[in-house]
Amino acid sequence: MEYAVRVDVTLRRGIADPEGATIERALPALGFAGVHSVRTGKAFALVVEADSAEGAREVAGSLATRLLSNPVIEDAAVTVVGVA
Amino acid sequence: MEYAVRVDVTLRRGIADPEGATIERALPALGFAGVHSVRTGKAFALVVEADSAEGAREVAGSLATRLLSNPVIEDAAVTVVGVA
Amino acid sequence: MSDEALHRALGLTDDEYALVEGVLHRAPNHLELAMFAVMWSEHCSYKSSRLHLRRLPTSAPWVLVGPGENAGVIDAGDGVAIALRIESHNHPSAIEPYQGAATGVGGILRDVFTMGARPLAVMDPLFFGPPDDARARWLVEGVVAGISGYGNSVGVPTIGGELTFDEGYAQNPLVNVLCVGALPRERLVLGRASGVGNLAVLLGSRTGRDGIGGVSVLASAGFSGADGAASLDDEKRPSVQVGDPYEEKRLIEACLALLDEGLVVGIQDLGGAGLTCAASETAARGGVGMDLDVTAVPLREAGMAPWEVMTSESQERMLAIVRPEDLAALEALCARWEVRSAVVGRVTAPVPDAAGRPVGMVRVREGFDGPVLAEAPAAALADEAPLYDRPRARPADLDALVDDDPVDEPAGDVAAELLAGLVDPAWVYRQYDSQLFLNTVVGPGRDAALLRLAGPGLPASERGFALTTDSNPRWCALDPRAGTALTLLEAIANLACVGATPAAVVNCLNFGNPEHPEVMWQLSEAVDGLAAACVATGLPVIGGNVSLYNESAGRDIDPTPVLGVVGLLERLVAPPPGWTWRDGDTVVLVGPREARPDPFPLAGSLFARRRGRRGGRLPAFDERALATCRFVAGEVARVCAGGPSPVAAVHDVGAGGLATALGEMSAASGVGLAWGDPRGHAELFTEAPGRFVVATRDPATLLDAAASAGVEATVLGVGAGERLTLGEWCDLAVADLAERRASALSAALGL
Amino acid sequence: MSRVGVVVFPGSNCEHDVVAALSALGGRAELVWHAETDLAGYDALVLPGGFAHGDYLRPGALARFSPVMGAVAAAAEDGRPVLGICNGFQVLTEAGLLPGALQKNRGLTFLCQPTTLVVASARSVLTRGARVGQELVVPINHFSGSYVCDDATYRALVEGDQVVLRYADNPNGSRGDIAGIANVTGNVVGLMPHPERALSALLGSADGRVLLEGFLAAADDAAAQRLVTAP
Ligand SMILES: Nc1ncnc2c1ncn2[C@@H]1O[C@H](COP(=O)(O)OP(=O)(O)O)[C@@H](O)[C@H]1O
Ligand SMILES: [Mg+2]
Repeated sequence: MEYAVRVDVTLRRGIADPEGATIERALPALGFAGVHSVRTGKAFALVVEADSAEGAREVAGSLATRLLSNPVIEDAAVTVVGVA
Repeated sequence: MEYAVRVDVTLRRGIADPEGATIERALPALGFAGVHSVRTGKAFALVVEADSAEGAREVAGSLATRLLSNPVIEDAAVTVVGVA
Repeated sequence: MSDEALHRALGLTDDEYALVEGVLHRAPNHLELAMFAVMWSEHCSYKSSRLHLRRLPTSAPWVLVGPGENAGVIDAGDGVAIALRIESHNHPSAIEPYQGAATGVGGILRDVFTMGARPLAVMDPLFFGPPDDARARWLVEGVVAGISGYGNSVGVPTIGGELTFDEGYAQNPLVNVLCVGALPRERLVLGRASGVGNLAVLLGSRTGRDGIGGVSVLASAGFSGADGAASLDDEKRPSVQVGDPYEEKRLIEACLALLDEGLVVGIQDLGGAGLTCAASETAARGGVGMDLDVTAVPLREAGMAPWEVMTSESQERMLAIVRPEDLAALEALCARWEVRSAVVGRVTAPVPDAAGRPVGMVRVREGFDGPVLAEAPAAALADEAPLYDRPRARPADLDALVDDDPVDEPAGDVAAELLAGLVDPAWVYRQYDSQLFLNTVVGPGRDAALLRLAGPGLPASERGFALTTDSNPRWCALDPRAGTALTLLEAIANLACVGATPAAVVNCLNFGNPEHPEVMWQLSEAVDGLAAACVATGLPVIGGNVSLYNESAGRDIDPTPVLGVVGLLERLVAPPPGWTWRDGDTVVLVGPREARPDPFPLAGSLFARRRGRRGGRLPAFDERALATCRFVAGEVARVCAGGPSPVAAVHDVGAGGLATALGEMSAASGVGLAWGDPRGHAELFTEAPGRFVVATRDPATLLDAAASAGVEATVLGVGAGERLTLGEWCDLAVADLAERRASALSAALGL
Repeated sequence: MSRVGVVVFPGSNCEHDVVAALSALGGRAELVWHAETDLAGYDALVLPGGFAHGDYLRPGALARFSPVMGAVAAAAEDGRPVLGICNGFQVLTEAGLLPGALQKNRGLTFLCQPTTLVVASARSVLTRGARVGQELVVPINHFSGSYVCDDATYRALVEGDQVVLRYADNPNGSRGDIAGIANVTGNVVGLMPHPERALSALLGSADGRVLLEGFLAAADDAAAQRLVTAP
């Protein structure tokens, strides 16, 4: 079976996010005064061949921590979106 | 009210995704043979002050198309995750 | 945990704790303990190496600022001064290669613009494990991307470096960064607080829980008997520093503008040990005290404890000392550059100690006039860490190693060996902006980088300066004293290739665990070797950095002193000769053909190392080689000044020996050479610095000039054809040389 | 003589180089801070290279909202020469003053290296002094220099003679080897290579001169034109 999976990689709490902070600083001038706490992250969409959704989650989880993120500064979350 | 919102920015269909392609090429060597169709994107988490979830979605939607994505090459999707 | 266990967990020994009590005449509280722990760490206090570093010669008439300040500064002529500094970011880069390397660049830039100099260029000596390993590749790609990402974006070109692969660095890569800056002489400032009542203003980023390394044990549940590390909750885990080149760029522009306008009386970057270090160093240098309001520090995260604020290593911050009447102007200028500024303290008068001597005190308060949370003499924090003369012992296995001379190593396939030595690091340096400021005459990829002495805000000048970084762990493992001296010679030879006369040295001493007597012996020997070579060449050491505890799986790295040397040119109006010879050029070896007393030994060579042979004896520092360097530098300088010289191409004989130098030049030229009589593989691969391959269209003049300078010169042949032929030993197509050289690195990295 | 304004965003870094280069060619160039909203005093504008606003989000994404950009658009509209170099090109596309977008290089690394450019049109304010087909060695220095646009835009660019420079050997995956484009009227030009870095043999190439000299001539023309039409 083929599963559509998404992996979200976000900076761990406490880790500085200069990109998010810079975007946030620019917002008032653009008229978005009521927006704050901007954090940036990466998202990956992939298709995983596996016997079950659980299997797909496992493969993607290992991929997420080994390749798509550096656990020292990032958290990775895996969502099995459905059958591809 | 403050709403937690996420904005997902993905490359438009037909626009090359060299990053996704590079990850995909590296996968077999790492033992991830059954993974393919990797696409990369960006995700933003933000907090929006608004009267309603609908209001928050609107603000974030305008932010997403005006600033967070470049419509020439990217699509943006807004999700109101909940009350912050 | 008990307070006793606490100081150990913070990295202070029982004796050091007793010293702190002696300084304070009481037991330190936890905040004070944290401040002493970071300031007396190896990283900040150089407590294991300082005694040795004192043996380095540091003065020369042209030295404006020697070691001890944030960067060394020399007079470069025409009213321009050059600031130079080197540092390591080895351990952070092993954990998070991108950010580790990026923040290494950020830190070294701050050391340079702190002096009032605009950072003009960076160099990055890098050492990794063999690239056939996935982790090594991850490190290489991450480190290079980090230097590229930060350096390019902050707007400082990276103009050279080194790239070494060796299994000794597999677990412990070395990431050193050097920065050079230039300033109009009169803008020179020192990191000094003065003027009682002046304000301490923190500029730049907010403070977060970044890089609160060793002291993070303080986070462990109020020291209530719980075991430190294990009970660290996730939320408070010490975090990796993230660099923000955009913040740094604005900080550079704002600080240089503040200095131009005379709005600060002293300024200092925040590096290791953060605010504690900046406050105690500026106060100690100025002989004054400083009160800091810990609640005035802008924070990135809520709920930070005073010890966290005082020891945070958040990046992109500076501490400026400002007269109160200049504060408004400073704030306006910072606002223009969108740089945050906050008054966090003020300069206080020294107070008499028990013996009546004035002592500047650093006091941490809660509110400007609020309760004092910590109080300690600035000088005790900054300068009075105990100095250790740690036991030294010559490694027991060294004799056996030295006896295992690779003289008997058979030639093998010389052509294959030559090809294996051709690696162009272009994949690395293409990722670096190497041209900003329109002053790069020779960028990365040749023997040394060569720049015009020009940059924004500098007085006009036709002068030039050159930079190189060099190291040779293969030599230093065999004989750290001779190896380090020869490394300096190699650097001088590299500078000679672009016509520069060496002017000053900085060093980054990357060594293993100083608690191993063998490592301390290596360090001490290396320092003596450098000192002797500096005396022999008349060069001052104007700065340095020591990185210890570099070990992989319990094995210390080979001693890796990295030298950065800056050289000067009086006139730079034409590019120096490159590596390329033309059809018909005569190719000459300039310098002694028998480079070592023992003809052509292979000890310490790349050739021997590739065959697993690490032993043998190194030659001594050779005065003839120095004379050769001077001769070549003089000829090339004439070319750069727009004058005539018989030199049409030049390259020094470095790693990989004569075979590699000829291979590189022939590949760059696209023109071959037939050299009839190499005396064997040892002559082709022997390594001894201070020899050059020179191509000339006027061999008679070149040979005459060499002879009258007392320099040996041997004609090897005439550039021609499409093959590089070295006697019976090797016959290769020039196109194959070029192809191998161009693709070797990406192939090795699997790209 | 004309006055050229070189716009400085926080994070720009080639502004001093551009001023030095234009001055070396006899032009009169001055830095203009991005908060400026009145550019009436300038006959031509340059958006220099660098990392405006840190290049956060996307190169040019935040810079396009800098206060100065309204006046830049007005200058473009009234026909004054506007040149975006590297990051400046990225800003111009984000601002919609030039079509298309610039994506990460094909090889996913930053590239700093000499490139050979082929002049594809001599109709723009940058290439008016050059010959179509002429080869110029000019360095690139970018991470996001791969030009992308949809088919219709590409056709329009080609048909409108708006492609001004192409790479002889495409380093970054740009569509149609595009290194630089102009707007329909040829007064707004963006290019990824850095002509100011190719001003003398001492620095490796002098091929950027013909481009910047053309631009200065266009600025002089604009100044003369403005004198004539000034109220
Ligand atoms: N990590 C790096 N970053 C930038 N430039 C590098 C790097 N490694 C090597 N280079 C450049 O490549 C060239 C060759 O380096 P190297 O072989 O160490 O020179 P040499 O043997 O003459 O000291 C030099 O110009 C050097 O600056
Ligand atoms: Mg060399």
